[in-house]
Amino acid sequence: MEILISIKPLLTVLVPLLVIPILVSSSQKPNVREAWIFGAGFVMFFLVASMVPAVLSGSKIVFTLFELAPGADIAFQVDGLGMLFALVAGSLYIVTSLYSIGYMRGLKEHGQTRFVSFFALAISATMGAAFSANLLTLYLFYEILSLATYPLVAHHEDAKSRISARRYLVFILGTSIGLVLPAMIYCYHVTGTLAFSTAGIFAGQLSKPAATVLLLMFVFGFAKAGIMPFHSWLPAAMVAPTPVSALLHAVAVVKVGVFSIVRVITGIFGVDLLAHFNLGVVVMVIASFTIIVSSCIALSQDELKRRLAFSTISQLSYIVFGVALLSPSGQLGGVIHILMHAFGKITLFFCAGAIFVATGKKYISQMKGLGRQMPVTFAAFFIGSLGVIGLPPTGGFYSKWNLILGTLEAGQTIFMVVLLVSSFLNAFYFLPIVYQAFFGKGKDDLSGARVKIQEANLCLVLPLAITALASIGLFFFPQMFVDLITLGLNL
Amino acid sequence: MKFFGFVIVCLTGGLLLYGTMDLPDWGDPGSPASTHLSDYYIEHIVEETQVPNLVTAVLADYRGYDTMFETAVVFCAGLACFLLLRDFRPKKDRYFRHVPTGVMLHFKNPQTRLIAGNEFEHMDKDWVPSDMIIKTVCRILIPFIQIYALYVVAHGDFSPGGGFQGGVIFGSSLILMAISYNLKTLVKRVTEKFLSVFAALGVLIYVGLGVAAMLMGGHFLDYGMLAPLLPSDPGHIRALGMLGVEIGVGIAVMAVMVIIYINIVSEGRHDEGL
Amino acid sequence: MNNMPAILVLAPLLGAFFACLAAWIQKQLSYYIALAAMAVSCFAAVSVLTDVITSGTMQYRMAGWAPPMGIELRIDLLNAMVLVLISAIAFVNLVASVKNVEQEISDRAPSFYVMYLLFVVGLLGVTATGDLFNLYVLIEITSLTSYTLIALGDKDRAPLAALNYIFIGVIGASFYLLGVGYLYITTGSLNMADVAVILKGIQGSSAVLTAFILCILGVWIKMALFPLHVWLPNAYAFAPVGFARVVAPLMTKVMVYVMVRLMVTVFGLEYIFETLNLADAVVWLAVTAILAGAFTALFQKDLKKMLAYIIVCEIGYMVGGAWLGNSLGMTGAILHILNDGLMTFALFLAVGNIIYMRRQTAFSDLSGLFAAMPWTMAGFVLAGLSIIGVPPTCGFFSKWYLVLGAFEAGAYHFAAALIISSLVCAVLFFKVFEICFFEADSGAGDHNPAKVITEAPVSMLASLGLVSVAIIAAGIYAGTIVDTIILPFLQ
Amino acid sequence: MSDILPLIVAKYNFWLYIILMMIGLYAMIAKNNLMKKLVGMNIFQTAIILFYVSIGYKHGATIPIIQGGHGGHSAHDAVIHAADYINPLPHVLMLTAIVVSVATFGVAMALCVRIYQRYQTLEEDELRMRVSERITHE
Repeated sequence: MEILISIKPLLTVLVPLLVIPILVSSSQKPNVREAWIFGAGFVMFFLVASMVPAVLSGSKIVFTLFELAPGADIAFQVDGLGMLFALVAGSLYIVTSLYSIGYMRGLKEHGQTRFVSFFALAISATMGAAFSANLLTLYLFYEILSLATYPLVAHHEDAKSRISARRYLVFILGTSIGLVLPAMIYCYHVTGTLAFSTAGIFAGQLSKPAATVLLLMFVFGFAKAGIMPFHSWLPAAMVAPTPVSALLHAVAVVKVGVFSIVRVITGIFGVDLLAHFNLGVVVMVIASFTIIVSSCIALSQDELKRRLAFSTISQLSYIVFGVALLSPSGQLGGVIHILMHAFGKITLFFCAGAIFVATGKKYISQMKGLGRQMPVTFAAFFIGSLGVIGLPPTGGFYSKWNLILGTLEAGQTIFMVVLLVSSFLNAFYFLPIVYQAFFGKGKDDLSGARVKIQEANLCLVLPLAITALASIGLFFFPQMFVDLITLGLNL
Repeated sequence: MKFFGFVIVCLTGGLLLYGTMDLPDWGDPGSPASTHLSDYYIEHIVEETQVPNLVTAVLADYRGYDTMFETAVVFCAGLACFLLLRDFRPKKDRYFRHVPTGVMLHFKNPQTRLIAGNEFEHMDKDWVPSDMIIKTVCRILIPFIQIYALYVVAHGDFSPGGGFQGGVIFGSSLILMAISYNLKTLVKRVTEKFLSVFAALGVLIYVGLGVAAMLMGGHFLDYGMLAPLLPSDPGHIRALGMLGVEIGVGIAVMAVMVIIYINIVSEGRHDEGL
Repeated sequence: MNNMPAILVLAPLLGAFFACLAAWIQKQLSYYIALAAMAVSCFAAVSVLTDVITSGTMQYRMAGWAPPMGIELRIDLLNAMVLVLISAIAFVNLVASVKNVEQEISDRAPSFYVMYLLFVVGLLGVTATGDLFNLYVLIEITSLTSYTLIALGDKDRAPLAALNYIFIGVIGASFYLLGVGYLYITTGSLNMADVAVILKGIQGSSAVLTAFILCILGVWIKMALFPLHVWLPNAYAFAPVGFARVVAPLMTKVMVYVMVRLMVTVFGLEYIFETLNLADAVVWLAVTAILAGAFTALFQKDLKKMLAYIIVCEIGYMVGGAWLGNSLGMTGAILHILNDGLMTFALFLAVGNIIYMRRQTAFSDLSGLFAAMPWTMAGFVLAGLSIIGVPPTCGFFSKWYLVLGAFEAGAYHFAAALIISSLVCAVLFFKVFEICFFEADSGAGDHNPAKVITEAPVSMLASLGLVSVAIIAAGIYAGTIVDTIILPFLQ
Repeated sequence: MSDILPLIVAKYNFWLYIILMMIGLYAMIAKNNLMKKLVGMNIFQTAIILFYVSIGYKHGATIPIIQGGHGGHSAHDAVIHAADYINPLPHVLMLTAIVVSVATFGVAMALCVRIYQRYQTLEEDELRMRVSERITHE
């Protein structure tokens, strides 16, 4: 494998960071401010994209920033896995920026400059996490991301957001300091390195009980992944403005949590070690539990964003589940679900936000018949649902397919049942919404009069249409991403 | 608290006594303390500095750096008393005595002024007429005390004495004046500005000598380097340097003693008090 | 001959007396003299540090006498670093505090500056000296000045707090003096290096043990290690803020330095960890200190008090780290001297700004601060995160070494205490952040919900900004600091 | 017992000073009146000073002022024996320590005056009461 030294990963992280002072100084001129955001978004995306060919050709791009101690430095590395994640986050950032303009202006939110600044900080941290070369760097960006999203969750500055923000912080910061930090330092103490390597870093220095404890500390410690019982921050964090929920709580933040777990399983422990101790099953049990229980909870939620949140929790566990299968197809299915779920879920959140801006409705029970008023939105919602459930013609099908294949490969037939059951549950909590929206009768249109089409403004509709179409596109062209994952995980 | 204190005292005392077990006997000429540095000082000081009083030599030369900070500590104490207690607000209740008649006047408003010139005297509330005998004796004594103080400073090199001792004696002569007459008499003669300038100046003489040595190319406080500046034979130069330093110390200590006294007895008002 | 080590101490000393004289001419002059003196000292400290890094330990013979006879300044990597820290903080604080001093003690500001300079002289002298008794004299200068300056604070309670501090401080200093007495009786010398050589031959002596215990106890009292900390919270909370800012970060840190110096240079680590069996007990004491400090801080209702207890907690970090008995722990402790100095300074700078604008620091007075003083709060948040130990702030990296050292020594209770205190600090700081963020400023009035920015003067903000940058820089370059300063020192 | 007695006799100076020190320390901790505490502090420090000074003593030696050392040339004439003079160093150190203790005492006195001005008492329990009264009043 060829190793290239390049400053590009650092630049990718720095671009959104450097644009923050400009955003702050142009707070009186919203248009200028928004232009800068797009500029930064595109520059960042092109930087990421420019590294794709190199990564696809099997090279690895590295850049070391600072050395703390041997084996533990602040360093970047771009491999297939990180590239996949960076592509997802980078492309969706641009779309979300467009969406948030429509949303924030549509609702005349306060503190928009603060909002976009911390948004940029959050995306910078996400990129950093994607390109981390070792656990220390990953932890660094993980923490920055936690703190950058705090003001976003607390955006409304009222009692409800105060409680939610507090819960968010207690779970995220508490677990990362209380579990990940000691586990990480212990790893360093044992091995003297924290750099990711597909063979794992332990090389037989770990007994089974120690490995189990460490693994559990990591899996629960990265609470952004929403593994139960550390999931309840996510529904609470839905008080944030919808763009935050969309990008951060469907894509960036939660996926960083899952991504960290994937990194730990594949890069720190290594597949062989876990297979040797048979620890994959432990993680799978935890993930399965989360999948089923949160799906059931999602069924009972009436607030759309909360239902989406619980759905997210269960979908995140798919990824963890897939990686913990330790079989090639399972890992492929799990990791590619990062991509597929991101596009599906962000579409759903965009729709929820668009509905709220256009009609002020938050609850599913109020949405009967709304599909005739907002056909584009609900069509997108339908596509997004299909993606999350895992039905063709959306990319979600591809990941679900591989996951099920993986369970068969690993010989874990019981867990296949889990996947199937949860898919049914997914269908149960999404499809009725769409059905009711198009064919149900709301209170207002008892008269049967023809409803006027009344979509939200273009800034809102365009992004959700784009992501919905992308979701379908991924069904037909997943090959590049499959290659990235295969390279990244050495499958 | 009493029991707690007792326990602490017992523990500390026990530790200290335990420590004495391995200490050399009292007055043992062979103990490390009496041989290692001590022998060097006793045998080499006169040769190196021409100062027969070893304590002065070690104090002002070998450990002159320590002594400089010691003087700074004294300065600190004076400044601390000033900072903590000095009160510039005039006192509300004031008493005046009409000197020819001995009548006392009590003013409750600080703004009130007396027009008559020298006939009135600002008084303490619990004023007692000063005793003739005490006044006279002190008046005679104070100059002698002060001369003695100067002698102690100047003779620190050869006999017991030095800047600290001399300074304290000088300061106490001034305090004696305040006690035998009253505080106002002292404050009138030795103003606050005078004292504070002298306190700083005294330490400054010390540090200045050291810096001068440094400017002449030596180490800080290396009096030997002052030879070109002082009219003396090179052998004596360290002794002269020490004398200069002792004078500085004396000035500072004298001023600070008086500052502390004045501030504490008058609660910072500099008008009434002992 | 390089006179820089002497100049470093003498510049503020001379400055103090000139400032005292100048005050009789023009009050303002004394401030500028103080500023100039500190600038010179700062410059000298930096030049000494670079010299020591390039050409090794510096010795400066006071009055030209060779070491055991005369007093020497002995500056190696450790104290060079601490000297830079002290002079830099003292200088920056002088810039930042001029307005606070005007506000709090306007009528005797010149005397304040004189005292302030003498305090700094004491700290610098303590750090630079190579003589045990000289150390005592200089400790007394710092103590005497700090008693006085603390008493200038809160009119009602500061004198009492200061008097308590005197009693305990005198006991501490006297213990140290007694310890030096025992050392002198057994070795006949006062020079640290000389004493260390002689001590190697008489390690079994009960007198040496007593001397060691007395010295260390004395230093512990002065640094306020739990349970000898009772004087600290009141003293620091009631002190005038211009002084609290410099005494809080520096006084305890310098005492930790003295402890490290006594352990490493005078008594020798071999003696402490191999001949004596105290290390375990001391680490447990440190654990208690950390937990007690952190949990007592939870119950405080005033920002200054809370910070004071956090200092108590941080002292536990350093003492525990130094007594772990391995070089990682010692590295962490030494690094934490630097880092904690910076963090505490930044926190108190922010507190000073708040006091300047609001006069009060009770939690109930902090509402709406994020809106009113965004820059001050940005610095405060950064310092708070550093105390919590979030990367890339410097607090994380010293914690890293401390936990690593704890693992290596098998002191898992110490590692646990560090993690728990981080969590408690997170609770503490986010409690404050919440109050400042969510609760609207009652003073601003309801009719004017638009946020009025009432920031502190530029000089104060610039200082805070500078220290914030230093916090990040110390974090990023933690590896460099360890490699160039701490590890060479320990070898 | 027979071992300890000669030990005490040989080092009785230390024992005396330690007892004195402990008296001072006890007063500092246990006394209620601030002035008494200050007096205890002084006793404590004075005991340390005595402790140090006693280190300097040597059997059969005199004060450390060299006989006939004045004048520069006479030093060469008479050979100086270290055993004839006591150790000057502890005296030097204690001169410093005395000054420090005086300075500390001065500052402490000034603080006492301040406290008395404010609270009209120097008894610790009463002070505590008045401070807490003041806080509850607010």
